[in-house]
Amino acid sequence: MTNTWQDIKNANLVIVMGGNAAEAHPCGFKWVIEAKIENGAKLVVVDPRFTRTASVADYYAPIRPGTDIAFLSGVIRYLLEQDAIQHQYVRAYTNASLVVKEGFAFENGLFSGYNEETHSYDRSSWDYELDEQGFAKSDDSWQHPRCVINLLRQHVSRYTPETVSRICGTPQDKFLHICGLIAATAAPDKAMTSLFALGWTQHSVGSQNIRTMAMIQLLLGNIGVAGGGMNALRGHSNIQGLTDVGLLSNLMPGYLNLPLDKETSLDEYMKTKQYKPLRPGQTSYWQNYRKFVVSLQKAIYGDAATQDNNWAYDWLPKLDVPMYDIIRAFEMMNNGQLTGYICQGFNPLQAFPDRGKIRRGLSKLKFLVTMDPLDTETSRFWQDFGPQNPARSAEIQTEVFQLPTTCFAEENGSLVNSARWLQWHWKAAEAPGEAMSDIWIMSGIFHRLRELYRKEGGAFPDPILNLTWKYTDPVEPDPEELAREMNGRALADLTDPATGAVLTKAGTLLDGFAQLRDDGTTASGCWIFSGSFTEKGNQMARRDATDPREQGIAPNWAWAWPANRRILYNRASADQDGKAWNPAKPIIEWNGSRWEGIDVPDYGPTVKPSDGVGPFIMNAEGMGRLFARDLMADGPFPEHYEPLESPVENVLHPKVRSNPVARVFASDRAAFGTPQHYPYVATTYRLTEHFHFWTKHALINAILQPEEFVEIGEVLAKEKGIEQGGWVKVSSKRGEVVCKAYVTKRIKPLLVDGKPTHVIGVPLHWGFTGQARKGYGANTLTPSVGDANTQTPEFKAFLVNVEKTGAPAA
Amino acid sequence: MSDLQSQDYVRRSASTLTPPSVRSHEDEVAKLIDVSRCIGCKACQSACMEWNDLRPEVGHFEGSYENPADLGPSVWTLMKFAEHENEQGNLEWLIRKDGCMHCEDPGCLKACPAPGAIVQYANGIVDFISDKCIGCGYCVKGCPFNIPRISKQDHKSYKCTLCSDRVSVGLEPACVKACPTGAIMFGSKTDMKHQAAERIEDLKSRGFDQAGLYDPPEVGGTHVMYVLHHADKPSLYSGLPDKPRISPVVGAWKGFIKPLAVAGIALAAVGAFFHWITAGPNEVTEEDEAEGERVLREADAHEPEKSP
Amino acid sequence: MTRPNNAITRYTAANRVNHWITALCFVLLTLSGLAMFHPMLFFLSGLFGGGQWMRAAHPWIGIVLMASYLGLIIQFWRENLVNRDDVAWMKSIRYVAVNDEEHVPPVGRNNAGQKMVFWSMTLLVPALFFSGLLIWEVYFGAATSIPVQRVAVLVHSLAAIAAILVWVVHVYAAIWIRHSVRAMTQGYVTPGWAWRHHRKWLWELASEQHDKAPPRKHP
Amino acid sequence: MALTRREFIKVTGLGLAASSLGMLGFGAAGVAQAAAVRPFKLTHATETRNTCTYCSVACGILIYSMGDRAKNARSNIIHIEGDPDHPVNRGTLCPKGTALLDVVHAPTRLKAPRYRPPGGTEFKEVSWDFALDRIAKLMKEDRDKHFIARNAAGTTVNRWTSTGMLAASASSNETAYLTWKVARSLGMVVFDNQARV
Repeated sequence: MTNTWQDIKNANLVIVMGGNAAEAHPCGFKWVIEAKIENGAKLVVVDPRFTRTASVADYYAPIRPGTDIAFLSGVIRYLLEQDAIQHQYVRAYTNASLVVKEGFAFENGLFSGYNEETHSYDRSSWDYELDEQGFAKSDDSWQHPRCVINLLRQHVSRYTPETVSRICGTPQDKFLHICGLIAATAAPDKAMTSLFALGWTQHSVGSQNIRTMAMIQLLLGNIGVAGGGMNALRGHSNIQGLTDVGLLSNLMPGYLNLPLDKETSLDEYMKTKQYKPLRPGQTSYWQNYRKFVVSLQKAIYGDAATQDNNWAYDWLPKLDVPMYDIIRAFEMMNNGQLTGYICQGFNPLQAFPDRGKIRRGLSKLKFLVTMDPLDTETSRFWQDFGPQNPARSAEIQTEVFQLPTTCFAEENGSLVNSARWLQWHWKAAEAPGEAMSDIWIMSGIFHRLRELYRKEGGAFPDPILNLTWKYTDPVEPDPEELAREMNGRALADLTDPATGAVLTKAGTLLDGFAQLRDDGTTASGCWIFSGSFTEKGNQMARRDATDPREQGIAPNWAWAWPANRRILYNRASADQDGKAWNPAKPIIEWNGSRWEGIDVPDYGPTVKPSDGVGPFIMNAEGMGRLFARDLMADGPFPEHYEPLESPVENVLHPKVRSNPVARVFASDRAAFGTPQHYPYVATTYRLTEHFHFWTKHALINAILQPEEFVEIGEVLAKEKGIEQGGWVKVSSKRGEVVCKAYVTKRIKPLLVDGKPTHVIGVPLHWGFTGQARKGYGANTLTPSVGDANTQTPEFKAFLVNVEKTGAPAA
Repeated sequence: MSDLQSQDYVRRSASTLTPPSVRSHEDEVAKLIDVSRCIGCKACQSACMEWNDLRPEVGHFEGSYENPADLGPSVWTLMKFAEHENEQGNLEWLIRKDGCMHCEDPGCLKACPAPGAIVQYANGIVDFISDKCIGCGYCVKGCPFNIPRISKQDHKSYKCTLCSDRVSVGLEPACVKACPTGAIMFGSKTDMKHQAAERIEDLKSRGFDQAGLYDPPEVGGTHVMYVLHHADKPSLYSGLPDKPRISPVVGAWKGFIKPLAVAGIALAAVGAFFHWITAGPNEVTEEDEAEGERVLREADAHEPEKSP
Repeated sequence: MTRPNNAITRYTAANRVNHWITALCFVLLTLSGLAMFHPMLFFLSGLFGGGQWMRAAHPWIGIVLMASYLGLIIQFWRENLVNRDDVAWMKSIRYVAVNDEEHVPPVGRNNAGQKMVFWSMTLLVPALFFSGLLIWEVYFGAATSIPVQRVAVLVHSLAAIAAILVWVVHVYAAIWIRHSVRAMTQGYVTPGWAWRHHRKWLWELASEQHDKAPPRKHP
Repeated sequence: MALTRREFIKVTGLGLAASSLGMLGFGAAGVAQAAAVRPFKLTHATETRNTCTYCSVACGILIYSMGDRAKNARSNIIHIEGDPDHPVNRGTLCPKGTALLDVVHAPTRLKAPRYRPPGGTEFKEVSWDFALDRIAKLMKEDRDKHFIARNAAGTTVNRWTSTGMLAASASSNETAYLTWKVARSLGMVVFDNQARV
């Protein structure tokens, strides 16, 4: 989220698309209701199903799963046609005026540089035309045919209301009504907020779904302002934190990239990181990248990381492929390339696409370790549970360790919420039985390994032997100590380079990442968390809920990264002169000598407005990008591609039907179904009564939604003779689910390219352990397809067939 | 007796005692359910089960999101879902939290034969006092909203207590506290009516001309009220009664028949007594005996061989 | 059992046992029913070990009553068939009330009043039984709709009140007409009793002695 | 109500049973409350502040446990409800959050390490030492066998691709950081979390 949960109440229009906020985030959704009641806001919902969010919406429109880009590109076209954009903002704060290189092109569904063999793009043409000093050329008059705004205008010109309706199945009048509501927020003092979640990410074009809305928000001047922003409603309680701390195959803490094979040295690595400003005078904050990397290495390897060994750069593993994500991991498993797998609080047998493939993969492992408070399906993948898990135990040679862990109530620590707040929590009771904390278990494994390497030697033991482990209790390090390590401290007296005066004494905890150095005198395990645990104490444990002007900032409640900033890009909430676009809800304003307001400025606190420094300080051009340059794998502009499994052709460019650079392994492609056999569009989702596969272990939640079912529209049900609450078999090319049918008015057939298209809803909560009734799990049906940029599986649009069937034998 | 004084009961089932009435200034409480803000998430149901330590059986999918399938002795509140297509052809998903309405004039209390098994506190809460409940099920018949349910385990009647245990220590009910969107609010009845009026105004501005408050006067008003977008048709919301009233059948039974019958029986007994006093017992006289013997003797004479 | 030599059997042992089972059930049901009917009388629940026990026992006693009363119907329905004498008896009810039986036409084994008791109970007991089943929460709580149960409970209470009124009349009559109680406890009446209250019956008995068991046989 | 029964006893120092109090006509409020309204169950429970474990709205919660943390008392969580001070949830919780108690006490909470040998049909309980020793041994065996110090081009890459790990998405940052340190020091690259699903 760029903004806070409470800030949603400042919106004038809330659009929920690509998510179901009321069901997935009820307590955050209260701020939508608050916006409606206190701010007179309207709520618009665009969703294949009439969801519980839609039940309180002012306006609802249906859409075919996987066609959001077409819808949103149509909105962009409408805004540009009607000139309903916030001109001042767009000109000053976005790259609308910058001129794109000659050679950039888009034809027949492909951008320039496509390589058909590797299914990837050479993205060199997707950039600005630079002048002699290396700065991007700009045409403020917007006359240049290759300036971004004109290229965009041209790109979206195909998305007329007729085309949008033809692709999405959304009736034109509903589409245009929503366009009108959105356009109204182009006024400088009006804001729209976009709330989305996995309904946008879980597509082969997931990243571009989000980008398209971000572009709309930039055109409307809604980024950085109160009640605006792009608000990704994240799933798990600390998925933000796990990402922040870099627990992804290609990341290190604080969004630093893990080195690639070709980056043979630290200097080589730095070349592609410390972005030079692309416009004169811009901040381009990533220029500090080296400080973050060196401080991280000092935190991890301590004294063993020295200038001489390049701060232990070689001890970092290097990547030969962009990502070892989950889809690749299970592909490797199926190919016999993985020996062991450790699932810490994770249930891939339920969570990952194509359940059959997951089960087959796990069966090929030599060993599997699960660490969980609950008895997960994954830890019992080898056991026969009937049709819901038809495993042949005797044939499965995997050794399985099921390790019991503590849960939230039994440990101290911090979690990062969707709004980037780090909140500390306290232990309330001991764990049951012999359950132990993940920290204890990870330490236990590590110490044993270290001991083995010390005794026996083995493959490259250096990083293992030199890992810092200076904790008071090495067996189970105190979370507070770990938090301090992430915050970072001075390793030597930090002096002012100009005066030589000591600014920070050696050993002191740092106040923020601005103090980090690249000379090995500072250590910080996660630079963006710097400031969370200072000499003043644990900032994450702060509990002052005071909220100036009740604008939804609460700056002294816990701590938010970066630098306790609550609204990202908040410089953009003020105009070029530093005055708030919306005088009623200013966030920061220029008072003549510095930026002041209710939030920490996302900007140099004393940088004058007249200096012309852009508000998007992490970007090299300092601007919001309507044209993404080479930073997206599948194009600098979003384009509508059909899901990999789709009932129709791509009406825009039949030859390029789906995302040409989506992640698809050959074996997975063979498991795609065709509309002839699988004529209906299915989409998976959560219900508000459950949280993924955990709450079926909680009796109350099992009572509230006890049994697996699918949602089918009345028209299709009638066609297929399916009764309310009757049994159906839903099948894809990958598997079948036998469950009950919820025949509903809330899903209506959509008229797509002249043909009625039926959508089937598949909630995903049931498995074969826990208190609820046994179920097959939605991932029995889903295809193994990854988004081109993030490899997120395409759970939200695929093909199935449905038939009436009898009740299974009890 | 101490019950009556301390708890400020204003009504007590099957009671021959008049509740103390001098403490008349206690604020009445009310729960306001604004269905236009309700997202049907069932947090209220969940909180109710958690706080009150209720765990009904894990059921089945029954063709809607309604789970469990019905209110029950351990299901004190239940979200009800109705898919309604309005005149414009647009879908409205009308979701309503069902449960005890805490009537000002409670039909359950009227019908209850067990003294003190159902009480109404001065704050308006209608509460079932389990140890006094005899499990007859009369409250079920008395309720105009079909709320109380009798347990098959202990044969006692159960329903929402409005978390009287929480309210008595100054907290709001569990469902109210949990409700993520503020669709359930709690406060004095006056404040809740005021809040409702604001909400109704907002709904009217959003095109719901018939928005209104459901506080049915037929049962003297309720301490659980609804803000409805279609207050003209409460029955759209999964059968919320348009005009709830204590059934006239129950009214007759618990109303005039009760005293009339007791009086009638007493009168009959008294009448008999006075008849005894005035007419006296009807004794067999010596003459009767003689006559009787004579008849038998004459009969015997016809059959002398049978005589003893 | 001592009895005078001239005793006439009015009720056989089977008759009496059946009657008193019925009577006991009826009294218990009246007590528990009234306890549940009017709060003033709820104290009667104490006789049953408290409200819950009373509520649980009442329907079971009802079943026994129904079965038992069926026995009474089988045993007594013939002698309670209405005839012309009953009309005449009713016409002279005012003489009945003041014990002036010389002005009351002679009646058979049962007079119209007794028949009315019999037939009203024959109507009321099944009405109570069936309406009772409908409101027997434990087993039939979900069998019918609540509106049906509401009517049932009304029918049940009205029928019960009627039955209690009939019962009051019945009991008082038994006390008022001296030695009636003995007829139902020891089974016999004296010829004088029969002469006074059921003259035709006495005549019948006398005439029937030709082919039937003598009336004075030990009951 | 001025005094609860409990307070009354405390104040007067009388160790009277509830029934005798009632008979004496004292402390009617407390007695009646106990007789009619269910006793408020949190009166002396220990309150601990925490964060809901499910989604990333990160609602503040209050965990109530039995026992005052005295040496001989083992805390048992009896109730969880929303933290009214929390700026986002303001005391509210969703149907999952309100039922957190049931996940803490789920019958399927794991209580001891369990092991399933190759081809086995059942789990058996094992000691922590057995489990961790065996895991470390298996990891080392595989790492020593498959660790890639240099790629085909001879560049130092120091990666281990044949054992992977999925990190928890509900564990704390501190756990995550420690896990990251351990995994990366081993050179592990098949390393992911739940961000996408």
